[in-house]
Amino acid sequence: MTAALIGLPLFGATVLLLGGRRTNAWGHLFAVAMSASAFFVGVATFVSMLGRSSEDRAVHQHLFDWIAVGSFHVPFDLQVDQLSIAFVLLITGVGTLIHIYSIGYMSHDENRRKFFAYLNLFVAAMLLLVLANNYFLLYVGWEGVGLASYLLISFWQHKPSAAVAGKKAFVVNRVGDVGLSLAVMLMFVTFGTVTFDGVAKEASKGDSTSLKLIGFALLLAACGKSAQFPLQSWLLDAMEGPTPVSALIHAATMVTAGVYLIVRAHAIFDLSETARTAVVVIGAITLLLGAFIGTAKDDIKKGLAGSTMSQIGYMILAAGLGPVGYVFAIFHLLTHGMFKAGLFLGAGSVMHGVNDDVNMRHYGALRTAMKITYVTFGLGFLAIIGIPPFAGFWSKDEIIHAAFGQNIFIGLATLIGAGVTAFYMTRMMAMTFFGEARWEKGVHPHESPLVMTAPMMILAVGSVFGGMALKFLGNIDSWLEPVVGHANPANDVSNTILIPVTLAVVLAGAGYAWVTYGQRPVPVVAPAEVSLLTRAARNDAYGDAINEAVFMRPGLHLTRALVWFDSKGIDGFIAGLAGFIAALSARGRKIQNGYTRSYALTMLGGAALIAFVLFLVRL
Amino acid sequence: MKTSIEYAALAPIEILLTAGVLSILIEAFVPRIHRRTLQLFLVFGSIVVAFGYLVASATQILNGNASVTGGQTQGIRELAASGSVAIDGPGLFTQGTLLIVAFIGAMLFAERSVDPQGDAFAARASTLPGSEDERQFTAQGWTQTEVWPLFLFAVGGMLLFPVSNDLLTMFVALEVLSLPLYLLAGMARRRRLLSQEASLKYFVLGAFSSAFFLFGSALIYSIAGSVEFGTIATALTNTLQDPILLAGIGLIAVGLLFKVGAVPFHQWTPDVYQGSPTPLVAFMGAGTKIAAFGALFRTFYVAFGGMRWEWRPMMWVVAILTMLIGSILAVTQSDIKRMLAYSSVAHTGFILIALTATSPAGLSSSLFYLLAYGFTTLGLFAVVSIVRDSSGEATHLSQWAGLGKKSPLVASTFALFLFALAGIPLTSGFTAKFAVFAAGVAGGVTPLVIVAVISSAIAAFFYARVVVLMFFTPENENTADVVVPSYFTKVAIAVSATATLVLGIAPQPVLDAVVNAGLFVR
Amino acid sequence: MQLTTLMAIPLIGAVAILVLPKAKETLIKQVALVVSIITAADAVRLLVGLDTNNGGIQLAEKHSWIPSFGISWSLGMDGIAGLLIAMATILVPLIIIAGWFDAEKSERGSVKEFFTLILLLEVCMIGVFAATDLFLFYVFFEVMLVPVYFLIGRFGGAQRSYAAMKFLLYSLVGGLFMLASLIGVFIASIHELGHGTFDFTALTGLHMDAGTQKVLFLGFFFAFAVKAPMVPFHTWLPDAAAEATPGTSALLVGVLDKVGTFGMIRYLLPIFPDASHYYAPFIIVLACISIFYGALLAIGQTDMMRLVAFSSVSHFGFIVLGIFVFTSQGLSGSSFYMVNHGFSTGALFLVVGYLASRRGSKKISDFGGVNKVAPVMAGVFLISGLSSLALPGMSSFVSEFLVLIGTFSQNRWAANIATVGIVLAAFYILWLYQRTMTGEPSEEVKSTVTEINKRELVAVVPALALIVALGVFPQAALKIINPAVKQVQKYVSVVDPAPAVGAATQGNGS
Amino acid sequence: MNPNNYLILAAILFTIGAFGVVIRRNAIIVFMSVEMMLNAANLAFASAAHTTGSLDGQVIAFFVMVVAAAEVVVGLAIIVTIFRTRRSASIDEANLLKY
Repeated sequence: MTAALIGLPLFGATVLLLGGRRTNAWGHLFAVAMSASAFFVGVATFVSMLGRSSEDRAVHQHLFDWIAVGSFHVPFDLQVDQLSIAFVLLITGVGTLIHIYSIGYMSHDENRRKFFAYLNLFVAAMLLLVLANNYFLLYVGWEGVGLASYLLISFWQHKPSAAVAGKKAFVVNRVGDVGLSLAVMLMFVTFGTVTFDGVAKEASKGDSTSLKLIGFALLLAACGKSAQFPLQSWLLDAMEGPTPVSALIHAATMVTAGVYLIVRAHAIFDLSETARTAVVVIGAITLLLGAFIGTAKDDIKKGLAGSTMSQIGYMILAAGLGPVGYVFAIFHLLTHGMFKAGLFLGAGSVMHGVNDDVNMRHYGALRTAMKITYVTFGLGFLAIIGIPPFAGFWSKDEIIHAAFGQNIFIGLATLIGAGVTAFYMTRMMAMTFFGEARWEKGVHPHESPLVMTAPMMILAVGSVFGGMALKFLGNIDSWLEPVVGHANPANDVSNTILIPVTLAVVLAGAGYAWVTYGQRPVPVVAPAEVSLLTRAARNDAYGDAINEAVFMRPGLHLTRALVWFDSKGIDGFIAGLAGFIAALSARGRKIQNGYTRSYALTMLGGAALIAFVLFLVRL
Repeated sequence: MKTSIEYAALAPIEILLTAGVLSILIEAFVPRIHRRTLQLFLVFGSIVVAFGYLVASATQILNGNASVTGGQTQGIRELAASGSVAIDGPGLFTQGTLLIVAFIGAMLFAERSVDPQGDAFAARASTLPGSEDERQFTAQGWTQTEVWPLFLFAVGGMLLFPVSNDLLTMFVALEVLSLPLYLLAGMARRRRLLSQEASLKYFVLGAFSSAFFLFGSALIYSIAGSVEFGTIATALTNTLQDPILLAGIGLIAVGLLFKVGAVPFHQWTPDVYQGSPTPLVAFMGAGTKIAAFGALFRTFYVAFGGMRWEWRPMMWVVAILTMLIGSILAVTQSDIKRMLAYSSVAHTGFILIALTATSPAGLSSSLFYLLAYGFTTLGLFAVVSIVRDSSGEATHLSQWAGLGKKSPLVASTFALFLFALAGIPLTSGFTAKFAVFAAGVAGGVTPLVIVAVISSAIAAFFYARVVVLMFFTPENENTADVVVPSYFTKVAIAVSATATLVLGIAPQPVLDAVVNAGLFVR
Repeated sequence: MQLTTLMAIPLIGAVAILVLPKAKETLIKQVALVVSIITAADAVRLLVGLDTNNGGIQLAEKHSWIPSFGISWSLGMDGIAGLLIAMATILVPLIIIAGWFDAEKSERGSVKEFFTLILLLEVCMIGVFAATDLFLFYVFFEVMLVPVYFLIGRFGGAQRSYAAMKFLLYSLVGGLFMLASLIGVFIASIHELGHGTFDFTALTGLHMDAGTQKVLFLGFFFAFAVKAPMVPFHTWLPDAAAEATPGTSALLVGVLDKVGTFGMIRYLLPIFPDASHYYAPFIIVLACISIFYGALLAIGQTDMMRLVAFSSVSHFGFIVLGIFVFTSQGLSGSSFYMVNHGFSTGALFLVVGYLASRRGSKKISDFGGVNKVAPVMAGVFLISGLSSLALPGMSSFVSEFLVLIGTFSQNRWAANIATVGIVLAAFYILWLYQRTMTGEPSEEVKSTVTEINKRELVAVVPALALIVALGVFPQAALKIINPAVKQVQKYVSVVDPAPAVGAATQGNGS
Repeated sequence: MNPNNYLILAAILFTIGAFGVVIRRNAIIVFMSVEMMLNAANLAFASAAHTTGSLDGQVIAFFVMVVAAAEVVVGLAIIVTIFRTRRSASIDEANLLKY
């Protein structure tokens, strides 16, 4: 059952990749079928879980012993518990929708089959990530999604920018993976096991240092995968990939893996105050940074990417709040999965309509041209900025609330974040759908085909009702309780005050954006003379510049130096040695000067030498 | 002591020397046309008979009075000719090796189809190089059969050298083996100026060194009152500290080290190897070294064995110098014969390790080494003698470029011999090296072994370089040709190659033999 | 006699080819291929037959060879040797298929010669891993050089003589110092047992004093470090690998270099336990340096072959690291690593070779956009690359992580440093891919680089398939390795450190 | 008188001979110097025979003379050939073989 979840999409990927051109004709449909059937399996599992009492809802499946060396035992075991199933549904559900969407979006690409193979591969890897029952197996899914993301970002390999972006994503993720490896090693040497349950059971016995270190290592891993500060730079470049990819991987699912990891490892974080604080700080920084970047982007996808960063910042922050936050982190993760995917698909649909132009300054007044897109995007917009009763409101508000409960500054950070989010989303909305048309000539915006709009509509529904559904029908906090422990919101700031305040901030941000971009005409070319802040925001807050200056350039210099050293230093030394002997030889030959008498003299000298040594010994 | 001459025990030597006398008579009385055939019969016959006699007596005496002491068969112990000749295991083994070398050497001497003008020796040594009558003699296809008596006497001397048990006999043997070689060195058919120069240098320096040897013997005699090794050994034990004695040892060492070509008494080697006729170099390079080392070991183990602590340091110095200088100077050589000469110096150094170890293992390992080295040397120079261009042997390395393409078989055989010299496993050279090094470490001269390792590393370079030339470098216009020799050379090469491989792959029987050969008789 | 038979098969094949007429090239190739396949099959049969509860030497056979030096023709294998032999023998047919036309290209060597040398090399490869007599090991260790020397020098590229010479001299020098130590061991055995011996089991029983061990250890280690190759004794490898034919490079790096690391596990640790412990810290440092140095130089290369070679330097750093932390994870990881690295680097060399032979250049800058003209080629290249950067799901990941975790439990700092190496690995591989495969293809690339053909595919796919299979079911290999590793741990008398808290109960710690 | 003086004299002669070989260019004289060294040895033998009271030394002297004679034959043969070829008895002119 559980294995089938992973097996189906994996099978799909294998068939499409090995099948080659033969599968071109039906490949995409096959992939959709695989993903969809995975979704249905997920649903079935979910239903069967509902049928059981909350204690024994979790299902474990032992496949085989993966690695067993000395005391290092890693079973190839899967586990479906309340947390995993949430992800399973999100991944397969949104995943399937995006598969369908891609049929339309990629219809003209000659490599469409490959694209769907990669999508399936991604779904499989992501499912393995959330279904593994130990950290080491999780690692496999963890890098698996990294690979899929690499392949999909650089899907249009003929574009150098895409190729570079893919590589960058993988390498930066590898930096995060270092964290995960270290975490696994630390767990092994501290607890002697790397299974979730095992670690959770032993955690209490662990000394604070190890716990702290494990926490930090996990956080590093999360930063890499979830594009958190300081490893955020890759996400914006990742937008080079086809838009469905951005929607699925870089908005809905993969980038949230970091949140999953931290929640999964709650046993560690529960016990380490320091680690939690670190998580909160990182989350806070990123949510502001991302939002900040979002404000100045003219590239619609990059704008959304910035927003993704900041939204995940919220989740991370929530996860850092400890037991009170875990639930809300996941809650926001799920809602965000829906509306952000919707927004990205909308953006994709827009680009589809304007010949893949991503510059919002060339948009405007599209609401007439593409109504469905406008509506669905708009609903997503309302959801993300957190207007009640849309999805975002429920989850984000909870986080802000919990944040205030933790610490006033964190609370303020989340609050400001909400405001900025409202600002840049409104800006995006305004620049894209309102104002006068600023279309390039030869561009005739048109609505996308149904195969693309249908998923958008479904996701729009999600962005409207998702929040309420999860909160009231699914009553998510009690659902997750067996996994993440009980949340007891001991809170001095009551929601009754907080909600209005938040709303006010949000509206203020939105209003300001509307005034600036909705009312006044938007220049077609981005104004050059802008405030330092705007410039910083446009340059992703100089994240790349810093990487460039701190890692790349010194690294390349070091490399060059070493290459020189290798040939001149090491090899040179050896060559020098050989040369020295050759020189000795060349000199020594001269002693052999051909004169018999000098040979005789040498012999005399030799005799003297011998005599000398003999007498020397005697003394 | 009763004066007696055990003719039986001395038979091999006697056979060879008698053969030498006979072959002079042949030169004197047999018409030219028949000489060669007769000489060849005489030479090969005498060698074979001598060898058979040697083997027979060796086994017979072994079975007879092989006294087992200390788990090791002491081998044969007999003093012949009133104690001036020692017939013992090592001696017999050396003689056997020498006879094999002589046999193969003789085959190379007899080769006359590689050089269109005849064999490797001048039609008339007495004629002036480039003179009219030289041209005539050559044109008439005359060849010198005088080489055979000289050859036989040289062999006789070699046989006597390692078994001579007193300094006088040793001196005489030394001269008997050297004088013919001095002459033969000057008899090359081509490049006669070089040949004569080689002969002159070899002679002058040889005589010089033997004078050292003789004066050394005189000094020893003045102390010990006898030149007989046994007596010397006993006499010396009470007069260890006498300076005259040390001087004597030193001078004798000079004489013998010259013959084995140890630094700093090696300088004749490159010139003589390069100038002399190649068959002679093959025979002399192998034979002299074997005989001289036999003598060297006997002198220093038997006569001066009691004072090893006096002379070992001296040998340390010589060994180190020999190994390093030999291999270093070889690196930049451009003439193949000269390069091999330097490498022979380096190998002398390796065997000196065994000498310095002064142990039974040292002795036996050196015996094995000499046998292996003998075969390899013969093979190497046999191949050199068939790689020729219009002007004779092509000894310049550049002419060996691309030889592997022209004649894969010959080139690979040569490569095999080179690998043996370099000490690649599964060749005789490696087994020999291993035996000697092991003896060295066991004998407490590990530093020497380290030096040996380093110099082998250096040596590997110039052996490999020849392989590179032959196999990896494309052939050019002045690449030499490989002439097809008669069966003499073919068999010689084949035998040497086989021996090189067998001694590398299945050396056990020979190793047993050298161990069973036991120690020197005192 | 089973192992002797195994060695006899390729030997007979070589002789058969020798007697075949030079002109019958196809026949020669077919013979070589068939023989190598039979060998591989037999090797796998033996491997499967191994008793996985027994960590000692199995299939042992012993025939006296040179009694005076206590040398015997004794063969046998434990799990590690068995896997390596299987790996080597499986690689050979792939090499033969891949290099089907390499011999014709050389104006010097003939097809006949090429395949004879390959088969002779295979004999030596089996022998060097199967030998249980130190001297026999040394013999194969040295004799191996000769065929490789000719393979590089006769069939290599422009700089072949230089590369061949460099390779030979480096290895010979290493071997000579090993010879010195070898003799030392021999003498030591004489002193202790009264009679000299080279028998592995007997030697492990010696009680050499620490001083002697330390000295003798160095000779062996030097030889192995040159072979392995560890910084700073590595400079011969890039040249050799770059000049040799792809097949030769694959064998050279994939199998021959393993002799060094195999020697460390099989001989250094068991025979010189004290010295191993004494030198371990230095060697660990050296290994970490190798990891970084190799990776950084790989990044700096402009020639694909050299890049792969330097990546191997980095990989060997990991292997050595795992060996000298003495933990079961480290040792098993390293042993497993040797096998995986053989396949992955082998595949990588072959694919790079395909590209180079098409484009007529190994320069990275001469490529680009290959993915567009030859997608399958690019795909195979990527998979090989991913296996080289130890992507989870590939066997190389398992081994690399085992090495890391084994190191971590013994020496945290080394592990931390080494872990960073995996980032660099990702960088140099993906950067190589980016520069060669992505972008718009240049005219030259369009005209020269054709899609990978069936034969070439057949040559690499099995290796990659094995990598994936072993990545999912590593236990298949590990359960063969583990007992052997336990044995090694016994020799160095090391027990895995227990976890800080609880859970030590599960699993069999030491 | 002290028999050691003979030894000393012999040593002196030997040294003169040795240096003769090194210093003189003319092959004949070089050769005579060698003979001188041999005779120095003979003197040593003879005197030693006297001191040790065994006749061996004197017998040896005779042996040495014979050997020396043989050496003369060979030596002169070689030197004469060289002389005829090069029209000079200078030993230094024969240095084609070197390095």
